[in-house]
Amino acid sequence: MAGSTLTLRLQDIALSRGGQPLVAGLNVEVSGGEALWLTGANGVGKTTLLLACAGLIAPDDGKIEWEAGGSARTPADVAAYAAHRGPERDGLTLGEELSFWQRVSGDTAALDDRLAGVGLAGRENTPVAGLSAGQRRRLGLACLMAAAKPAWLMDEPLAGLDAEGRALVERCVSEHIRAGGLAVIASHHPVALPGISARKLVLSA
Amino acid sequence: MAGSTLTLRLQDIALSRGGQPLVAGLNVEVSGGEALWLTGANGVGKTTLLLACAGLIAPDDGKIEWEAGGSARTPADVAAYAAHRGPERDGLTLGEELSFWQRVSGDTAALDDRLAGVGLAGRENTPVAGLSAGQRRRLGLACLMAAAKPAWLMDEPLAGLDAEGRALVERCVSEHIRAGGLAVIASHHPVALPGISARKLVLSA
Amino acid sequence: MLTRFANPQRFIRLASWLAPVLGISAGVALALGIWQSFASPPDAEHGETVRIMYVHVPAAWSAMAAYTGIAVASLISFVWRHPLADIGARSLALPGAAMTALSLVTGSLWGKADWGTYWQWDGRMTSVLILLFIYIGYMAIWQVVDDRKRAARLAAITAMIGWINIPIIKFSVDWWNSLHQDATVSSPGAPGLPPEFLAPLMTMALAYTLLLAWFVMRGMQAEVAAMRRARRPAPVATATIEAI
Amino acid sequence: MIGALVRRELRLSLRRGSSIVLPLAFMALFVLLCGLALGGSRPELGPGLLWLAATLSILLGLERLYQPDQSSGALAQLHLAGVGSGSIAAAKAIAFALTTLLPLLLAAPLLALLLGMSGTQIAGTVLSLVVGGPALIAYASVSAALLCAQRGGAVLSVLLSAPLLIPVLIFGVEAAESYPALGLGAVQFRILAGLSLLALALGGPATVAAISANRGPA
Amino acid sequence: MIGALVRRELRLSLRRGSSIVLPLAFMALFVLLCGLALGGSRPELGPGLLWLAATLSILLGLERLYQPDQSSGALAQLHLAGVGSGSIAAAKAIAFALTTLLPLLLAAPLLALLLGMSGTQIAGTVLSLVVGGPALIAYASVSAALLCAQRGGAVLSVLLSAPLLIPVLIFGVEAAESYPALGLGAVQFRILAGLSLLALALGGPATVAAISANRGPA
Ligand code: HEM
Ligand SMILES: Nc1ncnc2c1ncn2[C@@H]1O[C@H](COP(=O)(O)OP(=O)(O)OP(=O)(O)O)[C@@H](O)[C@H]1O
Ligand SMILES: Nc1ncnc2c1ncn2[C@@H]1O[C@H](COP(=O)(O)OP(=O)(O)OP(=O)(O)O)[C@@H](O)[C@H]1O
Ligand SMILES: [Mg+2]
Ligand SMILES: [Mg+2]
Repeated sequence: MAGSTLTLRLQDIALSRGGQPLVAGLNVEVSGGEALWLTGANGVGKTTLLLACAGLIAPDDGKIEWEAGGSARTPADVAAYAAHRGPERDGLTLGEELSFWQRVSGDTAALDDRLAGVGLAGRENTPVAGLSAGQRRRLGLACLMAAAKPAWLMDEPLAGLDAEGRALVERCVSEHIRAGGLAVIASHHPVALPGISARKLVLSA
Repeated sequence: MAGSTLTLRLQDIALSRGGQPLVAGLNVEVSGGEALWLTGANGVGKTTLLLACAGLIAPDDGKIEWEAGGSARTPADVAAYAAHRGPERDGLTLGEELSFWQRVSGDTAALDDRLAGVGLAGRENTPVAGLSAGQRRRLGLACLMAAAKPAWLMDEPLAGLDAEGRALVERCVSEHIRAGGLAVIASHHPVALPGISARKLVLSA
Repeated sequence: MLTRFANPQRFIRLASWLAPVLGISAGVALALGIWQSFASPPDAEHGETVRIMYVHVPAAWSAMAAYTGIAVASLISFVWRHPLADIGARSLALPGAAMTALSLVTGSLWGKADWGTYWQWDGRMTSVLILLFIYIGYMAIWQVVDDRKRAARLAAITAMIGWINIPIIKFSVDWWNSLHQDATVSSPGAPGLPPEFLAPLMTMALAYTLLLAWFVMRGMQAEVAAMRRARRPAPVATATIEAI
Repeated sequence: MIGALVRRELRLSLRRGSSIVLPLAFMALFVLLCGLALGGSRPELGPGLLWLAATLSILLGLERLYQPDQSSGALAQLHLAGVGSGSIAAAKAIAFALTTLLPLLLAAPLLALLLGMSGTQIAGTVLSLVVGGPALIAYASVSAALLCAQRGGAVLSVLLSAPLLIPVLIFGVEAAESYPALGLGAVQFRILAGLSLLALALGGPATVAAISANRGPA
Repeated sequence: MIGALVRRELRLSLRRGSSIVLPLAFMALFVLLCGLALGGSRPELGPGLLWLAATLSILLGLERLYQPDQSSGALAQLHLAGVGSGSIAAAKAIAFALTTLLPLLLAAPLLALLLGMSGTQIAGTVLSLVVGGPALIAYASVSAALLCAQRGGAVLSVLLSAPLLIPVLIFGVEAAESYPALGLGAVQFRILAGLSLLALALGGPATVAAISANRGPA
């Protein structure tokens, strides 16, 4: 985890999707050790904003800058993105899928530990297609942690999880932020992060 | 909506999925005018139970009976199922998709009314693939209402919806039940149904 | 925003007088060329059907030239992301494809007259047919990809790799022993044509070139106008930040 | 009801190919590739190539016939909405025929041009495809429906349908080849028609049963 | 890194076909169908048929090459994980070659049997496929990558790749046919090798650029 100098700066951002403008003139700055809770009505553009922060879609206008250790970075350097639905492919087993993403991110933790960390211990031979909705979200969380990036972009991390799973997410995010990371979390439900400095960004139509 | 004699009776149900046993010896009865809130840890078998009630998977053991107007019915006669993810196909537009399901269920309401009823007014030309997560759930709700069945089987109806959307779901379910329907709702969050008689079924491993 | 549109603004001023000039001179050259083609004598080998040449050969040339233009504009658009370059490339596509089709049709008519068959699996004919497919594919990408920026990049990549077909067309007559006429006009060491055939050919070639340029000007004008007309509707959402 | 289902199927397959032109272009391309790979004018290969194209485009479509509706849950929802498996099977078969065999028949003149086939040869091939088409579609439907709930089912359903399709292919080509000399009355045509009837009689109920067995989640 | 990517691709495509046997069986089936549709011993059609099979199986695989990873978001995640588009392109191309061309080469002896081809004819065809294969794969990669983010992109990418593949097909068949008389030194083989090098030089960077343009959501 990089030092506390990590910063995400959105300057005068205008976003659109499918030719339809969503947000304009958005300014916000988030630094390491902080969380930004993104909320707003369905279809207002939360997911789109996360995608823009991850560098996966280009804003129509304005600049999105990542900075770490005093120098500019690309999103791929610092950010990991946990999408609403993960990148898993149905043909693989849970173990194959997760260890592939571990391998790709250079994660050295043992597969079993990663699985146990999200409450999926002993399931490495379950095909991904046979995971319940909440189990899939847990796999997504495991991939996010395996990526070992200082910035977490999370889309609806609590959806579909049981109470224990929600507590798990909140604990992981808190730890991550306490270790100097930052998190931008799009969620319709508040993510309880006791003792963490957090702000709420409301997009409203 | 059929009369108040609608009943769903689960007798000594045993369920398994992918060869793995999940629930056994489950007995419960739900009648028209009542809601059953199904909850439990991720992967415990809530979705599986809903599928069994809809007649889409067979229980290993026990009987699932639907009864309406004093005679036995098949699930297809009385039940509509709103899955975690709807049956929509990405190539179609929202209007094409919804009016197909209206046509199939013999629903005579105007397409625009159905769309407006779930907060998607004016979006009939959006391709289904271009809906946000919450908008997809709203489409699912619209299909459920179009089916005009007395029993609603709902899988995580609140996930991904904004506050207004959750209120909408709760209002729709309340109205449905007040009109004599029944609902079985698998959800990690309580569904607030003021003035409705509801029970909670907790599955635990 | 302003700097991005400064250039198109200058272009619009240029186009407003250049387009009519090109259009009128294309018309004049075309009329002259057609008159010359009918005034020229029949050929010893091909007879009266030699007049097809005045349509066929310049059409083939300008089809290849238009594609090369697309490829160059695409390179500019790809490397410097210049918005005018991809508009230019895009507006060359339709006239280019039309020229390709024209050379295919006239060529196969000529083939029927001269060789007794409309179609032959000959290197040149096949490669020009392939060129037509490439044009269609290029236009289809613009049609299908909704996101404009992405469409520009994908179309540019397509145009650039498709360009390898141009030398194949050009040299196909040398590489394959085919029925098609070897280069007579268009290569330095070639025998050349007598002036009474060369004159109408060259006038027609000029006319086609002007015609292409006119089409491109008109196409670019229309595109730029459409882009300015499509004023962005006001964004729907505003953001507020609160502490929690 | 079947009308609405067919319309949906057609819409979906046109969207996949962006427009009605593209499936046609695809078929034309196949024919063009055959012409190129097998070299110039060979009218005698025409019937075989068209039947091959028909069989292949049917095999290739297998995966998309039932699997997407199975995995999205649409089959289950149709069942709950009271739409019978028979209607689904009929609608899918009609739409499948329209999107696989029809482009082929429309592209046939191009083949004629490329391979130098005569008018009667083309007519014979087209007629044999019309007579034998139902058999192809019926067998394809069964094997697609049987394995639609299986993740790796597509390849397997191809293998499953092959032994059923091969006799149709063989008699189809023979019928097409006999047409210029013997016309529609040829015994090959009668055999082909018999095969089609048999396939419908066997394949129809089997498809319906397979859909009913597979509508639940995997 | 490329190793891990290739392993994942191979796993996914084997799962689709349940085992390694099925792609092979599929190819054998194609060859068998060709043999049946075009009638008995015709050794002279062999090279054309095998090249046709190669081109077709590549065209059919186009849809599965990049589209699933694009739409599941795996391409985006690979980018964020720091995996370059070049590695992705290389890994996909290698796995694609192994799953499309290799089964074909293994099924070639069957063709020999069916069509009465001689040993040298088969050898020529196999060698020409080995020499020309990279060109097929390179062009297929570009066109698959170009339209992977488009919903109806598959059919269009087939049309896009066709003009690029056709010259390879033509020269491939010529090279295969010239082999029994002229061996590997034939000018056709040299042209084919040239086409392959050219295709790699053009197609590689173009694929990389297309992946980069398409990794975001549609
Ligand atoms: C569909 C069939 C045909 C196609 C696609 C076609 C295509 C072309 C192309 C692309 C060129 C320009 C070549 C260059 O500048 O290097 C050309 C030139 C020419 N074509 Fe055709 N052609 C076809 C049929 C014919 C036929 C049947 C004839 C006459 C018998 C013919 C006669 C010529 C002549 C005389 C030239 C000028 C050659 C030169 O000076 O370079 N073409 N054709
Ligand atoms: N792929 C797409 N193509 C076209 N439009 C899209 C696409 N994805 C989303 N949109 C549109 O963009 C808008 C914003 O979508 P986005 O997914 O960012 O919303 P969101 O705020 O995340 O909503 P939700 O709370 O439902 O997740 C929506 O109105 C949606 O219709
Ligand atoms: N298609 C399948 N094949 C095999 N096993 C499956 C399949 N779907 C689910 N399972 C397994 O069955 C169990 C129950 O799944 P189910 O979806 O019913 O859980 P759930 O209670 O709905 O969980 P969640 O709260 O995560 O939605 C899980 O352990 C899961 O791994
Ligand atoms: Mg969202
Ligand atoms: Mg569930």
